[in-house]
This record gives sequence, C-alpha cells and structure tokens, in this order.
Amino acid sequence: MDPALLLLYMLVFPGFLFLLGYAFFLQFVDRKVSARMQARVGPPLLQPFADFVKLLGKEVITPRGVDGKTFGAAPLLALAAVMTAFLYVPVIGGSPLAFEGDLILVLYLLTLPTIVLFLVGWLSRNVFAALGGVRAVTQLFIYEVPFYLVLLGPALAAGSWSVSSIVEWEASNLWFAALQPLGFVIALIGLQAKLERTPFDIPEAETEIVAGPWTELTGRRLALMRLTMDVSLVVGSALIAALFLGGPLLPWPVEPAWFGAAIGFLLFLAKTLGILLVLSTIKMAMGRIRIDQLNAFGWKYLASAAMIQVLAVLLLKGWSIP
Amino acid sequence: MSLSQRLVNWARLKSPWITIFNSGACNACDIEAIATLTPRFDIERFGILSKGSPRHADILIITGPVTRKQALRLRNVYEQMPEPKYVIAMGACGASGGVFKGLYHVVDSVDEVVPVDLYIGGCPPRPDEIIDGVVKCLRCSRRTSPAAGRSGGGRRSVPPRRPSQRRRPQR
Amino acid sequence: MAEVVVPIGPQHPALKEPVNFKVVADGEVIVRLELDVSYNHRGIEKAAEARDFVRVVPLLERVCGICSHSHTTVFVKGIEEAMKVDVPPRAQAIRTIVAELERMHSHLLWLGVAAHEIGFNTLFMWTWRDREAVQDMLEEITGNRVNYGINEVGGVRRDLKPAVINAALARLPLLEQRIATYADMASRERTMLMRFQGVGKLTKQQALDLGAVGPTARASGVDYDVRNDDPYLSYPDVPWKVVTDDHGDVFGRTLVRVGELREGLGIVRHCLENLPGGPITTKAPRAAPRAEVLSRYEAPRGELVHFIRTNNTDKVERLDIRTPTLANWTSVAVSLVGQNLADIPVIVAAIDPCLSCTSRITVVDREARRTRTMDWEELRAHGIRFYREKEGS
Amino acid sequence: MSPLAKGTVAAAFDGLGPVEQVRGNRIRLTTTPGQVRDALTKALRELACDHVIQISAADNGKTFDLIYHLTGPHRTVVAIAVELPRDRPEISTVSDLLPPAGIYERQIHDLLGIVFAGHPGLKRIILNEDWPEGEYPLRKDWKPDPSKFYGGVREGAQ
Repeated sequence: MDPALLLLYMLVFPGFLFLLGYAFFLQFVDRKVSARMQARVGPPLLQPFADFVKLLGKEVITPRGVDGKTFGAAPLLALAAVMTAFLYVPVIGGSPLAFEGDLILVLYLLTLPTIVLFLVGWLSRNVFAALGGVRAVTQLFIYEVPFYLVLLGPALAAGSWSVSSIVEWEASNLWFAALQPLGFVIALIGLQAKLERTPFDIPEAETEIVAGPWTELTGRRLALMRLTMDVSLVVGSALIAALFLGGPLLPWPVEPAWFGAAIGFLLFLAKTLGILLVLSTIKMAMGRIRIDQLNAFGWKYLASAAMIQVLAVLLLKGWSIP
Repeated sequence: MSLSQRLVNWARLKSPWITIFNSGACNACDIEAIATLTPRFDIERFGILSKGSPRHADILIITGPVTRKQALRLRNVYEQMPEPKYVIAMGACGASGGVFKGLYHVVDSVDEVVPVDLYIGGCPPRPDEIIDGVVKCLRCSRRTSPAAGRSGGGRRSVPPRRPSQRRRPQR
Repeated sequence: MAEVVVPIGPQHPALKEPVNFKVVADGEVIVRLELDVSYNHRGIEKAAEARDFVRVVPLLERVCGICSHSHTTVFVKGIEEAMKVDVPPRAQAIRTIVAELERMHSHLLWLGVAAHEIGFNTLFMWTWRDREAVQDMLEEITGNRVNYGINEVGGVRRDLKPAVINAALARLPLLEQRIATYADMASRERTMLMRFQGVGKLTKQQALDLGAVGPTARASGVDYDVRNDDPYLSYPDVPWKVVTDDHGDVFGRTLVRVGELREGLGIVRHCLENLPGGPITTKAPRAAPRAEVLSRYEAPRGELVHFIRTNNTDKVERLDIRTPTLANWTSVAVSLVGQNLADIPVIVAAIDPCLSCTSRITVVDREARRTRTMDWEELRAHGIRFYREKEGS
Repeated sequence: MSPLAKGTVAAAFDGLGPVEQVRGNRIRLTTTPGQVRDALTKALRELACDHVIQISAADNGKTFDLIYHLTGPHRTVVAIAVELPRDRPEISTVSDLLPPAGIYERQIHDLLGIVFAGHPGLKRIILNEDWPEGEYPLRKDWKPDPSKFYGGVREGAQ
C-alpha cells in the first residue's frame, strides 16, 4: 500500500476522522436507545458533538496543589492509545497495518484508559476521586483476566495472533460466536465492565462518590476523557465484531473489489450497532452491584467459565490437527 | 462573530448541564426539578443533563431560601463551578425568602450570597416552568457569553440586586 | 488503604437534600459516622407563634414539600380538638383521600429514588412516570401538584365535583396494575435483591429500642401505625390493614412501602366511591381556648407529632414538631456502622429521609442499647466485630 | 393488648404525683424534675411503654415545661410532665433509658437552653457554627439583636 493511500487510510476514512464521527454517533445511539427504553424521548442527533464542543469552551480548573501538566496530559495519553488501537481493527477488509500479534497490542491499548483514570483519580487530591480510582483498578483486575482469556479463544482456534487473519479464517468457516458461544458472552460482559457501564459503573458511581475519578476534571480534559470512553466503545465493539462475528469480510468473494469492501463496511456497521444494542439493554436492565459482589461474581463465574472455554478450544484444536 | 465563536455559542445553547443545590428548601422545588428528568417532561431532549459534581455543570439551580448554615456551602459550590456559569434561583424562596422571609435562621434571598442570573417564580414552579426558565437563561447567556474559554468578570447580564464586585474564584 | 474520612454532603447527588456525613471508612467498611443535619432549619416553630391560625397553615404547608398535607392535617386536627369543633364527614373523607394520595406519590417517589441510588435508572424513570398519574389526580382535586393548600381550620377549602371523582376513579386501575409490576420487579430483580437484601438490618428489638417509626419499623415486625393505634380522619370506617414485614432490611422496607401503596389505593377507591354528602367546612371560632394537644399522624415516612399549646388567643403559644425522619436517624446511624461505603445511600434512602422536616440533628457513634461515646480503638473493634457477625450470620 | 386504665397507671406511679385522664387514650402524670428518671423506669418496666413519641419542651413565660410522651403495644399515650425553674433549667438526661431521647434532648438544649446533666454529647447541632453562644431562639424573651452576626455570609466577605 503506497504511503499516500496509507496516510489516507489512517487519517481519514477508517482512520481518525471516521472514528471520531462514529464515536459520537454510537454515543448518540446508546443514549437514544437507553432513553427510549425508559419511555423518554432522548437527545437530538448532534448532542454528543455539542457536548464535546461546549466542554472545550469551558474554563479549565486545576485544583490547588495538583500538577497541572500531568493532569492535562493524562486524558491525551488515553485518547491517543485508544485511537491507535483502532488502526489494527479491520473495518473494510483486513487492516493494512496488520502484523502477527496486533491482537495483543490492541488489548493492551484498550487497558490504558482505566490506568489513566486511576492516575487522574489519584492525582486530583479529592477523596471521591481517589476512592473512584482505587475502585477502577480493583474492577480492572476482576474483569481483565477472563476478558483476555476469552479473546485468546479465537486466536488459538484460528492459529494466528493478528485480528485481520482471524477474520480471514472466519470468512472461510463458521463464526466464532457459533463456535465459542460462552466466549462471546463473556467477551460482551468484559466489554461492559471495561467501559464502566451500569452493572459495572462502580468507579463512577454517581450516587456514592459523586463522579469518581472524573470529579475534578473540567473543560477540555473532561471533553477528551469522555471522547476516550466513546472511542473505546467503538474499538471494543469493533474488536468483538471482528473476533466473534466475522468482521467486515463476506464468506463468498464478490467480483468488483470496491463493492465487496462497501458491503463489508456495511456489515461492520451492522455488527457494531448490534453489539451496542446488546450493551445498552444490559445497561438499562440492571442496577449497579457492589465492588465485593463484583469480586465474587468475577472470580467465581467469569474466570472459571473463561478457563473452561479456553480448555475446550485447546482440546478441539488438539484433535482437529491431522 | 467568528465561526468558532458561533460554534461555541451554538454548543453552549445545545448542551447546558445543570446541578441542583438545595439551600435549605422545603424540597418541593427539588422534587419538581427532579421531575423534569422523568419521562413526562424529559429535559434530555434539550441536551440538559443533571450532573452530580459542580465541576461538570454550567447552570447551578438553587432551590429554597438560603439558611444561615447553608450559605457558606452555597458560596463554596458556586466558587467550584468553571466559567461560564449561570445561576438560577428557583421558587418564591429563591427570590425573596418566600414564606420563610424574616425567620431567624434564614438569610433572606439567594442573591445576597451568589449573583443570580434568573429567577423562576412559583411555589414550587411546575416542571415545565423550570424548563422554560433554563431555556430563557440560555437565551440571556447568548447575548453576553464571553469568547471561548476567557472567563469574564463583570459580564453578568442581570446585575445582582446588591451590586457586589464579584472576584474571580481563586484557583 | 488507610482510614479515609469521606465527607458525603451537604451537596451530594445521592441525597435529595443536604445532610452531612463525616464517614470514617476503613477501605470500604464504615467504621465511624458523624451526621450533621439541620441545613434546612428555618425556624418555623418560632414563626408559627407569630401567625394566627389562618396564616400559619400556608407556613406549615411548606415545612416539607413531599409531606405538606401531613403537616397541615396534623396541625388543623389538633386545633380542632382544642376548639372542640367537629368537622363534617365529607371534609374528613376529602382529607383522607388527599392524605392517601400523598402517601402513594411519596412511596412511588421513594421507590424511584431507591432504584436510582443503586444505579437502576429504568425503574426510577418508570416509577416517576406513573407517579405523574397520582400528581394529576392531586392537581384536579386540590389545584396544585405539590403544597396542596386544601386544609383550613374547620374543614376543607375545595369540594370534589363528580367529574373530578370519575376522572380519578378512571386512573386507579392502570395505577393498580403498574404497582403490581413494581411489586413483582422489586422482589425478583437480581441486582436490586443483591443490593437490598441484608443491608441495614434492624431486628425488631433494635427497632423498638432505637425508636424507629413508619416503614422502617414496620419492616422489622413492629406493628405501630398511628392510623390504627390513634384513629383519626375517616380511617376507622375504611377497610384497610397495617402492612408489616419481618425482613428488617432495606428489602423489607421496600415490600412494606409497596404494600402500603396497594392499601392506599384501596382506601382512595373506597373513599371516592362512597363520599358522604353534606357541607365541607364549619365556622370555626377565631381563638382557641387554653389547651394542650398532642396531635399524631401517620406521615408517609412514619409517625409525625405536633405538640400544640394554645392560650385563648388566635395564635399558637407553642408548636413543637417531631418529624418521622428525626426518629429514624438513630436507627440509621447504628445500622450504618460496619456496612459498606457503597451502602450508605441505600441505607439512608431506606428511611426515606425528609430533611426538610428534620431540621434536627445528631451525632452517633453509639452502640445499640446504651448511648455512650466510644473511644477510637473500641470503635474499630466494634465496626469489625459488627462486620464479622454480619458475615457469620 | 388492651388500652391502659387510669387505675393501673395511677398504681404504677403511686407517690410520684397526680395522674389524670386527659382524653380517651391520653393519661398524664405531673411530677418533679428529680423523680423523672424513676417515673420513666416505671413506665418502661411496668406499663410496657417501649416507644418514646416525643419530648416536647415549651417556655410558658415563667417556667419551662418538659413533657415526655410514651406509648407501647397498649396504644395509650402516657405523658410525664415536669416544670423547670427559669433561672437554672437543669434536669438529668434519660438518653441511657431511651436511646432516641439523645436526639430530642440535644435539640431542646440547642433551641431552649435546658441543660441535660450526664448527656454524653451535648454539642451544638441545629443552629449554624457561628451562632452566638448562650442565645436560645425559642425562648419567649429572645429577640434577634441586629448588632450580632448570626451566621451566613459575613457582610464583608461577599
């Protein structure tokens, strides 16, 4: 791929511009669907964009005794990490930057926002923020292990660590959602926990510790942090769509290449929206559980189910190699 | 006004975030303010979100007369909010202490403690009156909103009853 | 994590109103708690002494926005008892209808807020949407959604026209069906059960010792209900029963409140259907004779008491208001020690504190039976032992 | 449990003071400040009163009236009335007999100035921090003195 096209790929289409637009759109869909489930009307289409621009226009307050530079840099770090993760996720056919092992890179980059949230919470010298930060990291340990184990499944079955080649493997035979249903369910739960959405929004528990690590963020820092959460929603659902629902590739090749890519892109949109609908329904159907209950639930059920899933994949893989 | 200025004004009108502060009210105004979030009145269709932390909010809705004990806390919450911020005093109590005027533990009206931008009458005002108040507060903010990010000192559209020179909040 | 002093309030999203907790938490476990209320103290009792009976009713209407009818009814009932005025049955029935409607809207409000405390916003939105039906009924009957202003000394200020009665009766079936779904949801939804069961437990003996009132006490098996013990208005001739439960925790209080919702609906339907005829008010004399009355009332949150002393003038010599939430604070503070930090909003919300009523107080790091201050070490032991007992049981 | 009769209450409170039946289920005992504690212990033990409705306090110009209202499964309200001298309003606390009384006594102390001897934590609770000491708003002879600062935002510190 010549550098000009690659630059276009990275910056415009399935790159950052599209990612930002799609992140705002997914936030809108999420809020609209949630509102409709609560018999409410819900926000207008451009609401996330308006929130973002308004927050950019707000005054930035750094509490006394807080190191302004780190406090300002943290959201930028989180946003950069999550946006680069998107480049390795296939949007229209395999991603040109794919290399063996980009699945691990994407997973690592997706974990950074939680660490940054903890840092912001700890830095902002506010009791609520510190407590929120500690809860964020505690929650990280609980759901991270099953989430990674379960995403190993497709890599093991497809025999490669690159998301794009996993998608190619799926194109030729069954999707992993059918092959590893347990893995698919745990991946969804893990994503819901990673994005700190309602059953797992313990760090940002609005009614207990004001806004958790977000309490002291104002102005453009808050804007960037909210954008990070939206972008990680896009990247997370795109990753699960790729690994479990076959991503943007069609099983049978379509003759004109661009037409195939267009249909693939539509498939990608449909799958990510489908995953988002599932996540919104979960968000609306449950209340927030306590951190110790999450601990019990996480280690007893999630981790063991994930291990069973990986064992099953290994056993099946062992027999199938002739 | 430049394109960026128009864009920021548009964004400010489209997503005003509120936080409700109960400064000693009989909480009739509070349950009516919370009723605006619920399906029948639903302020999220105007992009209005109710935020917990004053740091995230643009509009501070104060319900009730300011009791002496709550005055300092109210001042504190007001100082924490980032510019450009607006204050709405709700109900008859916010305007003049209402039925509690003159009681020994009540500071008569809100604007002795914080400069107020808009008063919503009624005891308690109906949820649709509250929404109308917030929308009017936005309209008056459009005429005088400062350039993006610059926090203006004396740019209040409605001068408070007692012309107090409002110092910028110390960072 | 070392001890952390977590100031919750007075400005805090969990609390509809300003109460200030200084909670000392060891990690997530609450070890000590200092509670400072009275941010809403406005000095109403002093003002009541300066207003005659006509002007004091609007003031008492605004002691608390959610239970405004309770305060005016209990006051007016007391003054009528002092003046030995008997109120026509139609006025009593109208007062009962508005009282039960207020109880219904207050309990629906509480169910929504409790669900919001644990982040279950869907139930919050649904309950508040159905509460609008009750608000519409109240608006048609009294003319206002909150602070109804229907009471005056000697009777009621607005009559019920047949159109209003039919409109109200038409709304009850849908409301009944919605309440049934909430009862079912409150007792079966997984996360609500996880967050409500076993939280803020009060045994029957503890509830009695700590003077808990209303649904908080009835959820621990105490069957005190002023409508039953000290009958007033037209409760004696309406078929209803006291709702009690023996879970003793937040889950039990939810069931009691939902049960009271059903009972309230039954009372409203009964009163609307056979509303006695006749006048709605009688001519009350201007001044009340020298008398001392303890007027009790079952407000949505518990037993509300007005101690009224009159002295041959048209003003009250002394009005002492003891609100239900004031009585519940002791039981909350004791049941909070040893709980999780995350449970504070749930437990506090469980007594449905109406801080505008309670412009009073208290500290507590006291043990159940005897109130003595504990020094620091004792408290830590108490907190941990309390917690271990909870784990053990 | 059947409501209490005047006779049983008089028998329980013999020697503490006159007992009168005010209304259907209201019985009132007038006693001296010294005997309040054992009147309460008798009410708790013999008359099975386990719930304190209210401790009402009133300033009738000359003296302070303190009335303990109790009830129990018998649904009768037993009231124990006490008068305190105006110059030295002092009475022993009952918060160890009735835990919720700790709350009511602190409120009465803050608003009326009645001192409850032996109360574990009689600190300021209702009025705000910078309310002047020794000023009790609910007393009949209390007038707000414009020269003093009663709390809220100081004029200068706008």
